[in-house]
Amino acid sequence: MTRLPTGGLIDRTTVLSFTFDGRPYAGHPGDTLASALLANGVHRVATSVNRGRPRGIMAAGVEEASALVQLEAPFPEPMLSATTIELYEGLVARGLPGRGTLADRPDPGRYDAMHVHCDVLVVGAGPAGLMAALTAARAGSRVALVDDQPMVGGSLLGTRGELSDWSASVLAELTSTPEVLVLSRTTAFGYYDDGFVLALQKRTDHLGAAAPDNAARQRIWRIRAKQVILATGAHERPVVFADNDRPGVMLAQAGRTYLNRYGVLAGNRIVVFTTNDSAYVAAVELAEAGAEVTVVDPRTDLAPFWAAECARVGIAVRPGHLVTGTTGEERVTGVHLAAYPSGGASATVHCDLLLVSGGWNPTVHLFSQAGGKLEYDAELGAFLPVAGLPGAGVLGAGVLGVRVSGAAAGAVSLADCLAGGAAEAVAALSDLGVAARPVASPPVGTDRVETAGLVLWAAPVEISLDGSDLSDTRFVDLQRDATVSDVLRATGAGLRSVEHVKRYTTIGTAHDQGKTSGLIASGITADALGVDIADLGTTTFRPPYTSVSFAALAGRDRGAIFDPVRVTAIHPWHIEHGAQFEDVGQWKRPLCYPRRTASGGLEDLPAVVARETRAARTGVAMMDGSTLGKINVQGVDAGEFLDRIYTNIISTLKPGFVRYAVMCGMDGMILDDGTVMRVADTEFVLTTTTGNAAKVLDWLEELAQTEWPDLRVHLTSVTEQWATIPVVGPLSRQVIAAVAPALDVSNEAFGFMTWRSAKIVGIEARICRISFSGELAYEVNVPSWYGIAVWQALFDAGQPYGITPYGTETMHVLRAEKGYPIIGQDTDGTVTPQDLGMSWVVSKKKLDFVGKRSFSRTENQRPDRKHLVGLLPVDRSVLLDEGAQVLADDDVSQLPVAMLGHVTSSYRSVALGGTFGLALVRSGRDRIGERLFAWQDGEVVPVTVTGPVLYDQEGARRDG
Amino acid sequence: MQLISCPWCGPREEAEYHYGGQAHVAYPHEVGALSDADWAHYLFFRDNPRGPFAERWVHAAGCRRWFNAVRDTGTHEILAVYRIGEPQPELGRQASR
Amino acid sequence: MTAEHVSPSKLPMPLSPLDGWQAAFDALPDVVAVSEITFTAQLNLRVDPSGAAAGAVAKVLGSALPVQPCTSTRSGDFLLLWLGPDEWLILAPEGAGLELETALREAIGDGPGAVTDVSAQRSTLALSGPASRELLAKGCSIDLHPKVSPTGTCVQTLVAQTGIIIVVRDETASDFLLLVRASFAQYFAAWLIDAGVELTGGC
Amino acid sequence: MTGPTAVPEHPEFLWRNPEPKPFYDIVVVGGGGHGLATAYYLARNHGITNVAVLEKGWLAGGNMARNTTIIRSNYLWDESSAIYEHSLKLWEGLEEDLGYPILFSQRGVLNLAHSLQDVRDSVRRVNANRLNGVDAEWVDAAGVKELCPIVNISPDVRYPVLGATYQPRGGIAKHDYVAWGFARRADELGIDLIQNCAVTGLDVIGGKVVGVRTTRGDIATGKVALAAAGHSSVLASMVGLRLPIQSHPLQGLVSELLEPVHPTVVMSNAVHVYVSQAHKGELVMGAGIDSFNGYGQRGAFHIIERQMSAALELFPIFARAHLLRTWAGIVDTTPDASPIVGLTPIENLYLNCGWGTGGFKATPGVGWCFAHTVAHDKPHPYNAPFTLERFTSGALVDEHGAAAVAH
Repeated sequence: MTRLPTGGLIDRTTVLSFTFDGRPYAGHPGDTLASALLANGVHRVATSVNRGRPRGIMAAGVEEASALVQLEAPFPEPMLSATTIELYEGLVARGLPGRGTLADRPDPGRYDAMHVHCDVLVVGAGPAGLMAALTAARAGSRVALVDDQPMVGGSLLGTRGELSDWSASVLAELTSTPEVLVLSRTTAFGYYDDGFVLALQKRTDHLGAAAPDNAARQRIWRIRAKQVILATGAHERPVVFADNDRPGVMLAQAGRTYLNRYGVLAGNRIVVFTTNDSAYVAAVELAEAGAEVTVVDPRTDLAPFWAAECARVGIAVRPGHLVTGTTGEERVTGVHLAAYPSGGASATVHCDLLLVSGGWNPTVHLFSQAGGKLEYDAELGAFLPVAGLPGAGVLGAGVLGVRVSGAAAGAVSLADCLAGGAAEAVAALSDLGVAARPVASPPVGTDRVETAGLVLWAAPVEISLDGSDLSDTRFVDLQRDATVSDVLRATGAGLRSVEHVKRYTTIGTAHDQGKTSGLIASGITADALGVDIADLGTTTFRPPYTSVSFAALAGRDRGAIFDPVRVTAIHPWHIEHGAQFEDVGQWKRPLCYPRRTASGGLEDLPAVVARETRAARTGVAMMDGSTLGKINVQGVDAGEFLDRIYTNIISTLKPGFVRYAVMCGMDGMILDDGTVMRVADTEFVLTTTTGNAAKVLDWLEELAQTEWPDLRVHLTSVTEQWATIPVVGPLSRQVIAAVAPALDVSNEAFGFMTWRSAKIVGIEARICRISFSGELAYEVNVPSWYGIAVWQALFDAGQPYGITPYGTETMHVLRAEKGYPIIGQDTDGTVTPQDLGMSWVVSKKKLDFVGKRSFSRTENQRPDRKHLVGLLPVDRSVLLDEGAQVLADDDVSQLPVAMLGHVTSSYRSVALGGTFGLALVRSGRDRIGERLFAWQDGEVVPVTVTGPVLYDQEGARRDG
Repeated sequence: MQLISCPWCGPREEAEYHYGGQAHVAYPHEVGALSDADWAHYLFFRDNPRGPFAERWVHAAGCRRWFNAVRDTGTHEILAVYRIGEPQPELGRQASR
Repeated sequence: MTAEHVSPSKLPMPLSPLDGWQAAFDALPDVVAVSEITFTAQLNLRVDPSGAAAGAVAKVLGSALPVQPCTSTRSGDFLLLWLGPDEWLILAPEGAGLELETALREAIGDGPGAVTDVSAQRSTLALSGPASRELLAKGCSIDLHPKVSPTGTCVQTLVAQTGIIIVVRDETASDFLLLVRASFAQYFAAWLIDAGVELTGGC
Repeated sequence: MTGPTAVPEHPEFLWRNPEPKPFYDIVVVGGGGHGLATAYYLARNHGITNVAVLEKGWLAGGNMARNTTIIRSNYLWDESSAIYEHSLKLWEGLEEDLGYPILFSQRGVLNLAHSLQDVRDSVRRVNANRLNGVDAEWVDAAGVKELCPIVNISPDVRYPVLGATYQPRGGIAKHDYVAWGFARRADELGIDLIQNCAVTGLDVIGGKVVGVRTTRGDIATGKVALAAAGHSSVLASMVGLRLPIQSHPLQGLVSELLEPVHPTVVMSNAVHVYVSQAHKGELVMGAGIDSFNGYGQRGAFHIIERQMSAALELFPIFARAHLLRTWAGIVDTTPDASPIVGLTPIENLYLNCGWGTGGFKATPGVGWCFAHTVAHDKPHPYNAPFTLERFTSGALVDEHGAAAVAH
């Protein structure tokens, strides 16, 4: 065991059992999986993806590039970093050989999202972030502070309790301040436009199987901030050398964090290889904890303070040296040293832990995503934010700014981080017009950074590599098994851009997205090309900063509430009466109402449709047409407006009358059709097709507001205001007469294409004599609160006549028998009214209307455009496929075959005594009577071309 | 997600709006007199600059009003919003990067 | 029951879009209360607020129309919601719609404007309780903080996948009116109930 | 390299990095897939090698680096299926032709249908494809499940899968490998690939283009071929040419490496998802186009969130897969969702743009045809219908109206 008897921010009173790679272990609350494994002496946790090399734990946070695991319990989750999994009772995990495994069963977890608004968002609750948040909170601002750890403190958590009392007091003050939201276990993973930051909160993962069922496991916080302060710290970066991937090779700060935060001494004989002063504190603390420590530092001008400290605790220091390689298999057993810069191997030092520090990379991901500019700092060997992004300003939204403070801005000392956090908050508040004073920094000791660090990407190589050496073990990207040689191969191949090198080598594309490898790859590339890394730059910092599960992003928009189910007022009746439904856009519409058959089964669709159509053609039937879009149009210019919209004239329509109308787009193609009812001189009600309701209203509003603002016309959606019930069939008059005794339903008094007001069961109804079936029909419109009552009344009144409810399929058959097109089925956005044979609906008198000019284009004038025609299979028992292609010839031996068009609608018809179809066919109206062939899935069906109207061509039935 | 300022309702999330393309493309007078080419240009040809672009939006989920905006298509930053009928404001800005 | 048995004097029972949902609303945690307010009269009013008819309209309504965007005005039994620069939604007591529609149409006369009965177009929900803002924040991007959205605020926006009108009836009681198109009402109700599975009352 | 996720190594040498010469017979503007393929076929098919490809950034760093690599040819209209099928046939021999492991994997493409109208449109397209010599079949929901067992075909979901069109010869390829394969061959044949070279102007004298101004100096040339995808409008505007094109962000995303679960390519227009599992094991997905014009190479996050919801409706087992990286490209869309490939009103200036979401799959096909167009000053029969003039005559090739299948 490597757990020390005391120390750390873990709860030693509670023991958590967990399983890793099939073996049982124990840890404590406060542990990560990584710290618990190290406490149990487990260093090797994974296997590299391509080369099968043992891999261990190299970090203590999200920058981990090596220790990838698969969670198995309580629920499988692929590819997580062991350093970011909080330990819980019953955790089962295994090390990954590069690829994760998805569960084969549904995820029982809940996920949700929450919007939050604030004046100041602080990302990162380290010293800079705490100071920024406190400064903003004391100024009375609305503050959100997010941090990915379960407790605040950031880098302080890896120290021997530095400022821990202060951190606790700041947290206490923040959480007790109104208008301050502190979110722990929350990673801000993306900056989007205008102060919009997305953050993922892991809310119950640390509870394991004990997580409450009703709690969202993870939550996406959608944070809209006026000012964003990024106090995201920095990631230590390694130095690349041979066999730098062995378990037991770790970042220096990670070694210190495991010691101080988790009470784990990760090795007993430790080599600390550093190019800068920051790792010395780790060396000293580890030595004081009982380890035998050797420091290897390529610099020769060592800081006197640290030299003295090392001497004090018995650390051997090897200045002017560096690590060029390691030994060991499952765990590092020793390091090779060489003199620097002269080269030449000098010694091998035995060890069981190698800590490495090559300097620090400020965490600039969010800043870069916000559009912030980065500049290379040669002294730090890192890209730093040039300045904040103040005042990008959304109109009317207040000032929006993005600032960076603390180590993310390149601050090195704790004192600078603290002061910087407060200063950035003051500046941010000032941009918001809030005068604030920085809160006072807590007292800290003098930071012991005395000597400039050495920027070193990779240890020089002992042997010359020609760039194709597959035995190279100097890993730049551990997860991708990509080495220095790979980078050199890329530059040798002619590549000059870091983006190309990234793609050639795959460096930076793995789970860690190159947090520790990206800059090093740039550095090695720059050196190889002999250019300045400042000019070469880095690859892009794409969101998300850390990986986010698909389910978290989907949130609650899943299953039953994935997308709205729109229903009509009469919907409960349809359910009660066994309707089968069809999705039409977001609506559920009854497709048909199957009945029980004598044998106890359900009628199949052809049987239902035969029964329903027969009722409509010979008796009476009714359907729920409420999904039709309805638009109330009012204003003295309403008629003029509609004249411009529709292809036919509307203004001549008289109150009390109804007209069928077609509208086109500017391109002259049919957009929609429906009826126009004139309610009064200055008031109309239009209907649209179900699927186009929103589109048509938007289109009319666009024209009314932007093209013709001079017209006095107002549009209001009344789609849900009215329940619409067509009552169809030769006996429909009797039914209407029964429910509306005061209404004269005679053809003379209530003619075709007129409408009347009448009371039905006491409810004011608008009844239109319109027909989409060719039969005598009435369309009953009532306020939708009374939809079911009136439907029921009609149903009851129709019982003596065998009234039959019908669905969309029967509706389609009835209209197709009459050659009435369905927009979107018989048209596809390339069809004009003339193509449908509906020139009669296109006004010749009107000077202009939407789409008119397009009719005279060359293409519209072609005689061989496709026309809507009817098709009768020669064998009337054969049902054409909707979508069958129409051919002039049945010889299809030579591909490609010229196609004349396609079957748009096809049904079995009781009324027609067989099957029939509608089709769009090139020069179709000139081919009436011809024999053509429908080709469907290899079958050739001979058909005869007819006009589109196949039933009651003389229109004798509409008046009953 | 962008914030777009409706001239009436103020800043709202982009999801509340529908995009309407280039602004100030008037329906031509006397369309019957237009050549096919001129009509095609009205129908299908729109500016597509990188940089400031006067365009139309409608606050579809809000007040349903159409309005105009000048937005930098390179940075997505909205430089001005103005109501239908108001002239396009002069902007001293240069095109984006 | 057949048609001839219906007494003409007795109107059938109207059904609201969320008929049958109250039990599910009642099962929500105590930190929110949701109920459907049924059968209020609702009129969509279009009028030029600076035009001649505006005064006559104000007389009918007992109050000037709110012209500040995203606000509402209470006038006796009427609630006047700003929907657009020349558009309002008037909420009136059950049964008052026809009379009010007639009066408003008279007030507008031949001038520009429109009055449309939309009583059944939307379902109206009352939402209150300490967690009501948290509940809405799960799907709504509007800042409903009392300082930003005080009593009287009326916004049209999106909650999850549906359009909505949110009226702040009482900022301190966290009391909201929510109006959703009737065909979306059951979706929205299902969404609310699902959102209520985990409510803390905090946030 | 070995291991389950290993993909073939790139070659030891890719291309030179030449300085621009003062004159080229042909300058291709845009070093993406289309530009590189055009250059390659100019040399290979027409023997024209005094050619420069000018790229403002790094080769194939635009949409070529940002697409979801789906390859198929099952478009509705004759004109579209002809050029895409020509392309698919070239894909089938491309690895050999280029001598580069482009990892073309003909794993089949499924386009799901979720409504009865989807079914009609799908059947229509399948029949048209077959009569055009394009492999296509209609499969029912059970058939979908057989081809891709992880698709949820339960009838109880919001938009049940009613079936799909299936093109067995469709699939995916590895985009960098494709672009680099063209680039390497073009370079070998003597074509200069010039990076970090932005075009700042086009010199036109007497209605003829004669030169290109660039950030790396002026270049005289006999012909200019524009192949700059989302940036075409900006380039065309340099010579006062207006295009019926709007540039929009289109986002894509990728997951971590996962054990194989998804053997094919699934696209669903109704719920706006298309997804495949790439060679190393990552799930690659695309979303819908952002509505607004934008050159910012970033889109709105709610598009991604909505796409994840849709993906989980179809593939519940993706719940705990992780989003690793998102990005956006700039797609140039036309009013009829078909490209513009051909001559322009300016002599010796040629245009290839407007591919919307279809550009990657067309790469070899359009390279072939565009090279022909430039070399002969006359469209190849396959791109002859895709003129700029069609917007005037009305002879559109309306792919979105008809088939409603993007990407």
